[in-house]
Amino acid sequence: MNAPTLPKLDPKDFKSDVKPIWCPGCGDFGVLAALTRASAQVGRPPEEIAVVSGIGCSSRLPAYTSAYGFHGVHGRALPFAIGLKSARPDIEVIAVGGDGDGYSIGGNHFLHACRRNVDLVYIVMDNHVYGMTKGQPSPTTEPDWICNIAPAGTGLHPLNPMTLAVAAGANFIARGFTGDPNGLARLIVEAIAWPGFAFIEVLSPCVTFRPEQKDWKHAVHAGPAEPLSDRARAAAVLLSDDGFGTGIFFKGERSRAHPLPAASRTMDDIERRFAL
Amino acid sequence: MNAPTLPKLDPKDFKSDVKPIWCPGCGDFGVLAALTRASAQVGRPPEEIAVVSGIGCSSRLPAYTSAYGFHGVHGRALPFAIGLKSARPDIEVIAVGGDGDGYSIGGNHFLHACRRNVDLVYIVMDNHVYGMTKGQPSPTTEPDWICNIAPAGTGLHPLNPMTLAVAAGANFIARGFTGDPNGLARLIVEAIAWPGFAFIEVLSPCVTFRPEQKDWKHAVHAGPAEPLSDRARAAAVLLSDDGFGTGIFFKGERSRAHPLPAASRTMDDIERRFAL
Amino acid sequence: MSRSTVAIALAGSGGAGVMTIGSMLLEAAARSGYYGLFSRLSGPQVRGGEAAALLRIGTVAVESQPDYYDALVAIDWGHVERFATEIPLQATSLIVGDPRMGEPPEAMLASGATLWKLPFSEQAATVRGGRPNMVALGVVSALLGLDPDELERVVVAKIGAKGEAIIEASRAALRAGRSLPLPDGGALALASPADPKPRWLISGNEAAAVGALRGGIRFVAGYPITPATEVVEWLAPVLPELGGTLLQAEDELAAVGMAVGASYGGVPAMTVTSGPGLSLMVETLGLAIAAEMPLVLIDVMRGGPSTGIPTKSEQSDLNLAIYGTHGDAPRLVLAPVSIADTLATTQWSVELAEALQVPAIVLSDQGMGQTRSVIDAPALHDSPDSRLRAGPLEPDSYRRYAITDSGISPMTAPGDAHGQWIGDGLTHNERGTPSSAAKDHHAQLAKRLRKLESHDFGARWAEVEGDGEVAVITWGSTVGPTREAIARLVASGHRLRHVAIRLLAPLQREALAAALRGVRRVIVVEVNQAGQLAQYLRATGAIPVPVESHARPGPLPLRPRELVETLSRWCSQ
Amino acid sequence: MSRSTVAIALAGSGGAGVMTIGSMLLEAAARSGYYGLFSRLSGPQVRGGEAAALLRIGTVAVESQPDYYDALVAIDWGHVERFATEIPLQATSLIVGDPRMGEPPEAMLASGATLWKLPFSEQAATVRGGRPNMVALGVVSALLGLDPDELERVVVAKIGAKGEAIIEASRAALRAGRSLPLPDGGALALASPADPKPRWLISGNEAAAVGALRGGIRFVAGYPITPATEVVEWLAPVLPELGGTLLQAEDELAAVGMAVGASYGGVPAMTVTSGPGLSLMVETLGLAIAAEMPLVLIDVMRGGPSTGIPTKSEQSDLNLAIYGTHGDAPRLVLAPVSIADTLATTQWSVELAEALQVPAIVLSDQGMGQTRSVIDAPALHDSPDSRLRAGPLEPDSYRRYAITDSGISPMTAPGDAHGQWIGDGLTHNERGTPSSAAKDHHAQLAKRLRKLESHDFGARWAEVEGDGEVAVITWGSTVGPTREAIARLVASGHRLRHVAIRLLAPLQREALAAALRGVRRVIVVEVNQAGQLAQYLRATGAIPVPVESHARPGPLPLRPRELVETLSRWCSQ
Ligand SMILES: Cc1ncc(C[n+]2csc(CCOP(=O)(O)OP(=O)(O)O)c2C)c(N)n1
Ligand SMILES: Cc1ncc(C[n+]2csc(CCOP(=O)(O)OP(=O)(O)O)c2C)c(N)n1
Ligand code: SF4
Ligand code: SF4
Ligand SMILES: [Mg+2]
Ligand SMILES: [Mg+2]
Repeated sequence: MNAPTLPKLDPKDFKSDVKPIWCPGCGDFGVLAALTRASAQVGRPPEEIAVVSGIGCSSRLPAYTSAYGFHGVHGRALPFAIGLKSARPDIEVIAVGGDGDGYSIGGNHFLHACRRNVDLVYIVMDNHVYGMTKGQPSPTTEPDWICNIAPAGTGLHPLNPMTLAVAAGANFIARGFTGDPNGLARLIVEAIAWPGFAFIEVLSPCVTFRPEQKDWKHAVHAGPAEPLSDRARAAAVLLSDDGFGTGIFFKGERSRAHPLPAASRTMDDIERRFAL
Repeated sequence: MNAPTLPKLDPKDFKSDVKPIWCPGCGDFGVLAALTRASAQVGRPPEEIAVVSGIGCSSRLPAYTSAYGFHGVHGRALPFAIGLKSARPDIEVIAVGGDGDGYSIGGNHFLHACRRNVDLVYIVMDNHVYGMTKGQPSPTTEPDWICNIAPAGTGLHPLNPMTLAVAAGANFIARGFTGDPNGLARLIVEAIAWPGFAFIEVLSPCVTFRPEQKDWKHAVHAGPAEPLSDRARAAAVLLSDDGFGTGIFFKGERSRAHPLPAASRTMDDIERRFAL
Repeated sequence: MSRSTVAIALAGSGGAGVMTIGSMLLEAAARSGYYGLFSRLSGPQVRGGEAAALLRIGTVAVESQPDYYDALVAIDWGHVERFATEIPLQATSLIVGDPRMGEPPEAMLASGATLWKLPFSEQAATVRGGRPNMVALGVVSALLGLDPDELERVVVAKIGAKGEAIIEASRAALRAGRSLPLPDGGALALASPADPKPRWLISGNEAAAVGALRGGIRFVAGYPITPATEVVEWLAPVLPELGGTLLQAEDELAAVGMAVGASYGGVPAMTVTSGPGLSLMVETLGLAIAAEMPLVLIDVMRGGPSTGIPTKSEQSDLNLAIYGTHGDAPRLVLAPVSIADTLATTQWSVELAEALQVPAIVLSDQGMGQTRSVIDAPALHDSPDSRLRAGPLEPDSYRRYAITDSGISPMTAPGDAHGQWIGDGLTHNERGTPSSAAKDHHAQLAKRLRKLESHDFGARWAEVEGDGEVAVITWGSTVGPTREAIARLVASGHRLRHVAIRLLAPLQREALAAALRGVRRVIVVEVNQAGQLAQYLRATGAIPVPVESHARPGPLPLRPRELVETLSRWCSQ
Repeated sequence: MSRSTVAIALAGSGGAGVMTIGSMLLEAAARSGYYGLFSRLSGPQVRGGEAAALLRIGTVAVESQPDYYDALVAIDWGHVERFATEIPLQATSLIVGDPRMGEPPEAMLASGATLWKLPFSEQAATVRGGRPNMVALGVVSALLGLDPDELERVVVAKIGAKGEAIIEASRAALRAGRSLPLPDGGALALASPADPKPRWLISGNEAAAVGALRGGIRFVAGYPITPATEVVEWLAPVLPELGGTLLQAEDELAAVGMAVGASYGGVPAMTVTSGPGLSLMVETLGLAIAAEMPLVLIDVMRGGPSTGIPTKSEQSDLNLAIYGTHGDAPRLVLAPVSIADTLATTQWSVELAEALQVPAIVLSDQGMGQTRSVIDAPALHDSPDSRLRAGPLEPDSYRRYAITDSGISPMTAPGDAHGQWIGDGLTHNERGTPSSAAKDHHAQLAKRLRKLESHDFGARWAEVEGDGEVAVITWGSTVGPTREAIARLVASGHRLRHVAIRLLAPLQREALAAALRGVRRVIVVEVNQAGQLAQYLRATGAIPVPVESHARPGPLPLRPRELVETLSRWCSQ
């Protein structure tokens, strides 16, 4: 795949000329930076990459890359990514989006993508809020966060997406922080290399609706020294985790989904069964 | 609620005269028996109970009871149940359905019902197959089970619904077996009594499309002696579970959702803010 | 006198084996050179319960359910009365039953049909391992005058795997049946078939699957739903053999999303569902329309609304197919005019979806999808790739949504150098970049409408037959019975035109006007409550005379006699 | 000469504070006795970027965007050119800007408007803590001749919480603005308002929320979506105060499901969304129709299809509202004819949904929903419970879907003894038990149609105004501009009728025919591509003359002058 004649790639080869609509200081800039750096490192040209997303501030990311891609409907990035990767296993498929897109309306596809273990990377820019619709709680929002739609807080148990991923069968699970785009880029490179469904939860502050998240830079710390490979242990670790450890938490043993089979029969063959 | 003048209730008070469409020997008969027994034990009359479901063989259950209820659309039993219970906290709401209904198309509502922790009981009749549509794999189907739509098996990681429930915040998690309707009835009674969202996964054989499940009666065994109350430990136990232990696995500390607030203002009051 | 068509219903409890003998009978008739239809009835139980095999066999192609059954043959009478409205009988019909198995239901005897009692079970008992259904098959084959050797060959082929003893028992039971006295002296004997052309035995659902493959579909995602599941189940083992992929999705939202993803990858893609699934898919359908993604969506319609009657037929999803999704979102909607046509129409849908970069919805229904039919073998022909693919590109030159006269813009796929584009459901400019400018919104909306309105769909938009100043318009599964009704009316001196519309959207206004030139009155025949096609035709303003409607809901199929009555009354108004 | 209406656009970069002064201006005008509209423009950025406050103020109720803005006042010119099509100017308009902040865009100067340069920033700098936007507010208030004391009271009330120093600075900046020379000698001065009636200042989204509460809604589930979120956000603190419940669902599938569940519990229930959410809801909408569940669904329409233009208006969800879901599924569809009417129409929708046991879809749009308007205070009146509740019941007697003449069957709720029933989307009999019998299917379909078709909706189905042999039909947000256009045409000697349809489905065919009696020509005006209402009216066959259509997509609002041109040309054809 990596034609040896390819010129060396630079992160800026993976940036488009479309100006992000993001607020100045939005965490998602860091993810864009990390993704373009990781892509340059992986070494496949932009036309062999597809970045697909749902709807939300974070889901605007594909247009800011020079790759192929799709900005679809809210919550459905993963089915699109799975269809694309299954039909075109030769393309590097990266799904991206927000916590609302991925864990609220898209929660079911997330579970089933973990089970299905198609060889793609899913990056969630988690800011514990719906940014695009101007500040409602997402599944990862703290139960006591006050906003217009939940004037007394939601009172709900925040979702623990990494635990769900390990329980549902994801094959690579990591947490990154947009304040450290190089670290995040390294996670993305490893996720691409690892077979099966790789999930990266990224702490990506919303400076507009959750300005207190600017403090996340003080809260993050190194996660596990070594990724776990036992699901039960990983689940227990993740359930008692403080939510700010970064690094790779889990690497599973599931193998890469099979490439497309070559055609082995003709239509003529197949239709013969109907002939009288 | 339990008016002392109520005549003693009998399981048959909770049965309707509608003849089940189920195949002879279907596991779901045992769930119906358990539910009517449990209802009689709880002691609330049928008109104070609502049994709601989605679509599938198992989801036909509401009409076979004499309670209120709803046989809605595929996968949406839980939103309906949550809306009903939130609007009418005085009614006992029991959601029922199958593994396809609850974990495939309805998977997202399952996750979010666990988080939301509304005080209701959710009973899934898991037969590891889509019975109603005549034999396709569900999320809990073994990866090597052969059928028309998956002639080489799905190869997919089966979902572990009880682990998901514990990770997502369910407050009561148990497994029952339809071959033991009395044991199952006891679980249902406890689930009703426990505050918050109570989830009962029921092994309920499909004798028609999974005849080998008749052997489940030999596989089931007693589960944990005492329910756990620590989510991380419960998740680890459930992830290494063989899938056949019955009993209560987890009881959480989350409290019952608040009853409806009493009206504290009038419309007149509220509208005043618009007046110039 | 021998007949050119005969209709037989075989009934009994689940387990009595009526479906088995029904399919043997059809296959034997087919191999003897006849055409035919075979559909199934069953009770509400998931498995078991009452069942009936409905057959219509003829010397020429059969495309409609019969007016009446010439014979109802029951192995036993357990709850067969529940089928009374679905197995209409008349005074000339025959009810054949085993007196040991009880009395035929009142509702059925009320037709005045002749009751002929035959000892199926007793006769079966004379053979070791003999079963009453095989005895009944012997009786029926004799009634129809089918070649006993052909029938035995079919029986042997179908149960061959079960071993010699069972084959022998079946053969003997069959003969025992044939030896019973014929009830009515050969009144049901079929005329000899014409010289048989090469033919296929296929269901509408299978025909849709084959048509999709011929059209080039190599990716399918679906979620099980009655009565569409078989399309996907049939494709499951076949697609990998053709280098394609099939995924069972977690729900219909995912299924349609996966198909759009594969289509973005450059691979013709399809999803298959029934009404409830189509309802769930309309959001992503709108995305595919806005982002101009080729996509085929088969809807095998059933009784609606909501869960409705999953196992029975209706034509009530037309509104949703044409109007489903928010915003202005023109798309292709097609309906096969017969089971045989399901293959060609599905194939054409793939070609059109690819050529026009738009979703094509194919409306089949339970009746067409789950009925097995003998059809003339379709010539083998695979469609060429009709997607307009961009040639080699200069850097920074590609505009995915370039405004063109045709409304069609060349398309790239991942891997094509310098062809990168980001699909988007947001209003966008020619490059695909989001824009909320009125000029971009108008230009792209107009482009998407233009590519549909200006395409030359040729003559395949409809089947236009007959002449006269009154016209009947039909679609889908109402075409067959209407054809038959019109043939009878014409035979009795009426003059009627028949327009069976295959391409429902975009409506071919000019071609339709031409087909109706000189017509004074128009009636639209369909199986739904609202008269959905009639309303749609009125909405378009394409029909110069007032559009009248003969519409009634399912689940009963339209029968020619119902139409003969309606149309002859209508013609003489 | 003073004017009865004036239109002002205030523009600048995000942070310049144009929205603040826009809302102060509107409130000061309102408190001085004027009517007015206030809407907002902003760039594609999530926050910040260019912004504009659009105001129209008048001595009588204002229900339409203006033809042109009389003045565009810019604090600075950062990307204001992007609003060129949304802030139309003409030669008589005034562009007011601060020369220090750059030059006005060419696109805007091309209108021929007079440029008046004022040193907002310099003037602001003369006041400690003074801001240019307050200076501009002073200028504009002087231009319009607004009472300075009223304005100061509003300013003080709005920024009171920020402390005395800021209040003082604002006041001083305001006065500094008022002291600048007026550019055109009072040409924009407003006439004195009539004696003010009690009035409200409210947005369409708020009016919908209040109408729902008045109608009796006590359960709301929603999922955030622009431009509908504010309805739910406004209700969030209020519903618990009224003993009700509000849930933010995980998606729209859940939101509508929760609402149906609450409605089953006997509590009037609602969900609120925009196009993409409505697309996701149509499966459960069909369930609610089949199971006869009262339900209110508000769709605040935006540009479509797909994600479209989320922040701008269009009337393109009509098709989906009328036809969305598989199967035959008649429902109520209503559209308010003005922002003020949003309250009453939503309230009526609750009454109708409850009385007819069917979902009612209320079609608002971004323009109506997010525009703040000064309206006459609606009289306080809460709706009575209109659900037909079953009285005390005998055991085993209750038939939930009893066939009645009206099509309405008494309903019970959990807790009612002997009233148990199982709601079902499967075709069912009178008890609610699943049935696939044609007679049950036909009877229940007919019942559900009958209850809608035979209900007496009275005179509220539409606003019918004027006479003449030509008629204009409108709905929703096209009503206001059409009214204004017709008034002008009538003033110039034309005779036109105007029918603004509030109840879109079921269409009141007889009342509509009566309203159009004697009419020779009919044109339907709407903001979508296909002419969706025109097509629907044709489909119903209710209009005796050919239905003509003036339709064009959003996102630009319809302005009276566009219609005056179209209609005067049309009238003289
Ligand atoms: C079907 C549908 N429902 C709702 C919306 C409105 N919507 C757009 S983005 C969004 C949430 C975004 O939150 P998240 O995914 O966390 O992204 P963020 O903006 O925080 O990056 C919602 C609810 C939509 N576009 N489509
Ligand atoms: C939207 C929608 N999609 C698909 C179906 C078809 N369908 C009916 S039941 C069912 C699966 C049932 O499986 P499960 O929930 O496990 O129930 P079981 O029959 O096994 O008890 C499916 C796919 C449907 N009714 N609606
Ligand atoms: S609103 Fe929040 S998430 Fe959205 S762009 Fe701004 S900072 Fe980022
Ligand atoms: S098909 Fe299976 S699940 Fe359905 S009724 Fe029969 S045994 Fe039960
Ligand atoms: Mg977010
Ligand atoms: Mg199941």
